[in-house]
Amino acid sequence: MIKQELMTIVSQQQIAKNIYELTMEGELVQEMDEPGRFVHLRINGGTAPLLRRPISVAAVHQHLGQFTIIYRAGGEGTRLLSEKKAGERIDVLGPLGHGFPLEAIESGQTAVLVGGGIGVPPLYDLSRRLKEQNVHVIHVLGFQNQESAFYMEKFCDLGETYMATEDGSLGIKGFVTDAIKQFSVKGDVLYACGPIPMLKALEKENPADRGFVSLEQRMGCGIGACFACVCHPSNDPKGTEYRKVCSDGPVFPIGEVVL
Amino acid sequence: MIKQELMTIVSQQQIAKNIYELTMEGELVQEMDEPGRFVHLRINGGTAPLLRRPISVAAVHQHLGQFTIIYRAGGEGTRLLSEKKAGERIDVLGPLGHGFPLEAIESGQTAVLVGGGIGVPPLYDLSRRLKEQNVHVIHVLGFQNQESAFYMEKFCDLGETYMATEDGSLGIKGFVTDAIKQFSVKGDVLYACGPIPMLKALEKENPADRGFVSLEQRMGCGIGACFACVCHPSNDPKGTEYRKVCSDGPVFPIGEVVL
Amino acid sequence: MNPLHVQLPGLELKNPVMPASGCFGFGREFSQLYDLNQLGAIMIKATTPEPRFGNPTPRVAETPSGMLNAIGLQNPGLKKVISDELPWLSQFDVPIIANIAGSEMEDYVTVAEAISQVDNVKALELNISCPNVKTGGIAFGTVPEIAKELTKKVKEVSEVPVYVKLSPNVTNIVEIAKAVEEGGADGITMINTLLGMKIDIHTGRALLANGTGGLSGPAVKPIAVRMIYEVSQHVHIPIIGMGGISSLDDILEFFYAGASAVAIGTANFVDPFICPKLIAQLQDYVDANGIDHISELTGRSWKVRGNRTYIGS
Amino acid sequence: MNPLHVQLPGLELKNPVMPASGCFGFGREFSQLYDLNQLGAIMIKATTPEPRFGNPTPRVAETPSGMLNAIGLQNPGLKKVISDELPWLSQFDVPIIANIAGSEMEDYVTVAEAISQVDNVKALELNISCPNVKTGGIAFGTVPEIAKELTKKVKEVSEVPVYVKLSPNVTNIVEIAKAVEEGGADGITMINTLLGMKIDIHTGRALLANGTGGLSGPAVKPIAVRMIYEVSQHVHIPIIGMGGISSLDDILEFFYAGASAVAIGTANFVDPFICPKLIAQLQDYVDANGIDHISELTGRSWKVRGNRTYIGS
Ligand SMILES: Cc1cc2nc3c(=O)[nH]c(=O)nc-3n(C[C@H](O)[C@H](O)[C@H](O)COP(=O)(O)OP(=O)(O)OC[C@H]3O[C@@H](n4cnc5c(N)ncnc54)[C@H](O)[C@@H]3O)c2cc1C
Ligand SMILES: Cc1cc2nc3c(=O)[nH]c(=O)nc-3n(C[C@H](O)[C@H](O)[C@H](O)COP(=O)(O)OP(=O)(O)OC[C@H]3O[C@@H](n4cnc5c(N)ncnc54)[C@H](O)[C@@H]3O)c2cc1C
Ligand SMILES: Cc1cc2nc3c(=O)[nH]c(=O)nc-3n(C[C@H](O)[C@H](O)[C@H](O)COP(=O)(O)O)c2cc1C
Ligand SMILES: Cc1cc2nc3c(=O)[nH]c(=O)nc-3n(C[C@H](O)[C@H](O)[C@H](O)COP(=O)(O)O)c2cc1C
Ligand code: FES
Ligand code: FES
Repeated sequence: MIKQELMTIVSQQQIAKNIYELTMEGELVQEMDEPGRFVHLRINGGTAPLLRRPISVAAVHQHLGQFTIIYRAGGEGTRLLSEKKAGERIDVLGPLGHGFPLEAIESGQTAVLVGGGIGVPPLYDLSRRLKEQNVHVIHVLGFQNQESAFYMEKFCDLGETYMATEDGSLGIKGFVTDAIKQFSVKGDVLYACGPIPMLKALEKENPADRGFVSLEQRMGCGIGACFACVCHPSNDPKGTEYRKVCSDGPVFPIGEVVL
Repeated sequence: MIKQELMTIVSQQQIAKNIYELTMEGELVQEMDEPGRFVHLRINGGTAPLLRRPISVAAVHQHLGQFTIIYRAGGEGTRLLSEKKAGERIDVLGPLGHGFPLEAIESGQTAVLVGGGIGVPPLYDLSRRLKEQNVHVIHVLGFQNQESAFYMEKFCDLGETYMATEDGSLGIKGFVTDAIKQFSVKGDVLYACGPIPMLKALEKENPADRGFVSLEQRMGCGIGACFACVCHPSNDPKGTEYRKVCSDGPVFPIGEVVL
Repeated sequence: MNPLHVQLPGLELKNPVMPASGCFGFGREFSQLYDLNQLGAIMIKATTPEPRFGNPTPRVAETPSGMLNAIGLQNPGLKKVISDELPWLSQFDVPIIANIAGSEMEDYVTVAEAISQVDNVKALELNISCPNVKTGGIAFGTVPEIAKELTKKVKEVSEVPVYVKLSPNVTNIVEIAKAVEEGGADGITMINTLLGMKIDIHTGRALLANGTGGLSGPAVKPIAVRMIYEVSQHVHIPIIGMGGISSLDDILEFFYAGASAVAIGTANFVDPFICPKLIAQLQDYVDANGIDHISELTGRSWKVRGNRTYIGS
Repeated sequence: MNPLHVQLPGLELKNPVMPASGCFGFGREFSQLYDLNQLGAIMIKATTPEPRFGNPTPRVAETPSGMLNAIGLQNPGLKKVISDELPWLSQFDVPIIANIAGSEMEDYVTVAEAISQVDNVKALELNISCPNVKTGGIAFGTVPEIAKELTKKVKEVSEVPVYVKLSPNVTNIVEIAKAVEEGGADGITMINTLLGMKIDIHTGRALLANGTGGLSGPAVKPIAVRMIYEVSQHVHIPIIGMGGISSLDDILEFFYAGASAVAIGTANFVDPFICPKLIAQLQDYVDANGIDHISELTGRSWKVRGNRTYIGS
């Protein structure tokens, strides 16, 4: 169920260039079932910044009643968020949307998790859950450069991990699709999150038979009421049918929506 | 000289109902000469609340490079201000305006300081400075009730202090003018700060030959450029002459401006 | 009678607070969060004769204390609204105000005629002011004669009272208000969004795919208050006020300006529980202050004190 | 040439950033804070033929990300501005743009004729849009024919180029802009404030003594950007843009929308050093990004990429 809660910050730290890891505590964590869902954060109580910010759940710690997000401090809202300290409270709405289906893969099979930049965080939660299900996980992660990369060790601990950076400062020089080709990455199910060009490239260069992609879109409500975040389904690319990224997504089976 | 500085909060504490005492540190303190001047505070760096808040200097601690303000947390800006903690920084513009003239009274003479509510704070600084000049000070302070009264001991330490509250919970029941009458308060110079009705009553019931009043007015710039805070001078009450509360005031000789 | 119970043409409102059109869909999503029976009414998303996808994305952008939207009247079309959405909403004991839109006058007439026959639709809200549709839309709300004519035509076919939603993007809103009153409008809702724009600093291009969009949220509140203040002194029909409301104080401000009820738009995105929260706060407020009826507050800013008769009553 | 050096009719600007009229008085107060020689120009407080006290106080109120003002054109009058203020300002090597206002067309003509003869006055800015004066003022800026006629009359007597300051409180700002262009305006400044209102919750009455006031500050920025975007595509004269600017990004946004220079109003109250700060940031920006000339940015949001000719050039 979707809940709204003033959650308490347990810790916040910078883990890469402009990248922050923030852990919060509260009852809302109990609702966090599927990896790949997101929370909608109200940064402060005033009128500016006005809108909530959608951020993926990066890790759930059910036994502690805590969860972690990883985000890039870029604009006004995330910059203010990065200044919050342990003990302060944040208005969290969530969990929202539909995540990565765990049941789409069976134990013993291989999942390929491909992430780019701030698309990487939800894959961490996903990878942990898949591991619990005895799924074999391969990670292919892309970043701008070494400075902006994060959670590399954590991913390595969970499974094979290939990296690509635009400047070659970490892993191979190039994009995640280059890494997939170069290391002949293959699996049963693809799970991907990252910028649209990356997802488009993956639609072509799909290292698995089936797959799921997580989309980003500017949002108003985050719950499906305002029609801000719609996209066209592939079977009606110019028509009046639609999917809402916030409530039908953010995760869609590859091929379901027009990227 | 007027300066703008990011000053560091040294301490903040609640000292009465909705009343806070905040001490800040920085170089700007060196400019704080005359009591009764004010600072213009930017509460946060965003766009809401947008305008600065004018607050009187309540005490200057030159040797420490610190100064203190006392304010009521009422609206959005002062409420946010009251949540700030030691170590945080505030954008201060000041000192602004013209304060209470110390040279208007001679050592050995008697000053009557009359304050109401949040008009009381600047009188504390004034009283200390007058004491230093060997002026005899009498305080007449009015509050709504005991809960909202503050700095009573500090004023008592400096000189005779009479109190009035609307409900009689502290001092006499009534207004400062009632206390002045009841205790036959008299002196050479009156210095007053408080709500307009109080100042008007004092114009009639002046316990001294001469006097000075500090006015409040909604402000834009605080430095004399926007014409938000004007008032009519008494010698041209309906004409085009004017005084600016922010830069000509906030302190005016009694009778100079129309209250 | 509960001091919050408000009667307006066609509408028996438990309380004068309702979600604004386009910010609440058809209620399904919010029904997962709280019981919609608490609401005074529901203004549903604009309905057009045909289904519409609306504008390309991005469709929203944030601005200082406000937001821009260019949804472009996306909706499932008249047929589906009547067959799916309104029946679903009939489970709630809440009057529905159907927001209707179109490109041509005929569109409005078509939708009005059909939708006003649905049981739980207690009033229509003519959206003659949406800045995000290229044809028709905008002009209807800016030319008094056209606004009047449209109101008349819709009134002819509607089974329920008709409220006209005014655009703030005009030189003289009183003129438009009077025109729709003359056209037979039973009430006015105001304001719709102000036409605005944001440019993406990184690309140098408009951030919204549509270029411009409608500005809403706290930023526009002073404009909404001013317009309601002006219009309420010049018409005899009630006003449902909106534009930036996000607190109890804001609701009071809109009543004082001249509104008889209020709608809440953008604030639903900031706090999805805002409507029931403010309804509870308003109830506490009237109880604590011994207010006999909320309508006492309407127009207080311009009513002569001690003289409660005024042109709008 | 320094990429920030901008030439506009009558104006040689060291840089395209200047304080907006009414937010800087006649410069005296700010001169205590920094060297005014840094400014691109100074738009002085509106001058009327006779001295004015303006409206009763309170004259300002805060709103979400904005403020309302109802100063009411307080100024010392034409004589004193010419005898005291302008000579004082002549110590700075900064062009003065004289904002002029009045109740009747004749007032504008009187002020224009006299003030345009003063040496350091390099341009006039016709304030046909102040919402805070009861007579004249508002209508001049909302009726194209009147705006055009006023422009013409002032042009006839002015010794320097004439910029007309547009009101955003209109249905169709392009129409007004074209009208003043036809009337001979050398440039446009926009936007003035939006008519707004705030009600004091404690009294139920307008917070400003004047009732309504002009809304400015970041809240109005999306409206200003939209209007400049529209107008700049339809006139051939340059625009000095304003309305909520408080950062370098804002300045870029206004250029992309179609401005050739910008003015800063309300932000001077929030940060009195904002003008020199933003000028320095803008210089760093053009230097760091190898921008040959700031004018390259003008209208980028609507210019066809790779095709730099556009109607406004
Ligand atoms: C489902 C979903 C999950 C996301 N998960 C993460 C995550 O785990 N980590 C992370 O760093 N980022 C994530 N993002 C992107 C994140 O929402 C934006 O970076 C953030 O909203 C930008 O806010 P700001 O204050 O920095 O920027 P501003 O420019 O101040 O934002 C202004 C407005 O634009 C919106 N906006 C700006 N950029 C984006 C964007 N890329 N996507 C959606 N809205 C945007 C903001 O939400 C806000 O409404 C996710 C986005 C979505 C839709
Ligand atoms: C010269 C001067 C000295 C002052 N000294 C003190 C002091 O020492 N202690 C203290 O508690 N208060 C003082 N005040 C009053 C103080 O400025 C206001 O209480 C404060 O600005 C209210 O801000 P807010 O955020 O609580 O209210 P909001 O309602 O959020 O304020 C909205 C706007 O109105 C203005 N405003 C509201 N009330 C007042 C007011 N009474 N006077 C002027 N502007 C107002 C605010 O500055 C702001 O611009 C002084 C005022 C002036 C003019
Ligand atoms: C995302 C969004 C969609 C909207 N859609 C509609 C609509 O379909 N019909 C309509 O009349 N108004 C629509 N509006 C305008 C609102 O109903 C309301 O008039 C306006 O937003 C001002 O109120 P607010 O500031 O509380 O949001 C929409 C507003 C937003 C923000
Ligand atoms: C206090 C105040 C006084 C103003 N006085 C004038 C004026 O005298 N003449 C004028 O043309 N505009 C006047 N304006 C409008 C500004 O010049 C500017 O157009 C408007 O405020 C929008 O810019 P901003 O958002 O940067 O303030 C005034 C604005 C403010 C806030
Ligand atoms: S963000 Fe409102 S429908 Fe998706
Ligand atoms: S506040 Fe601007 S002149 Fe006084």
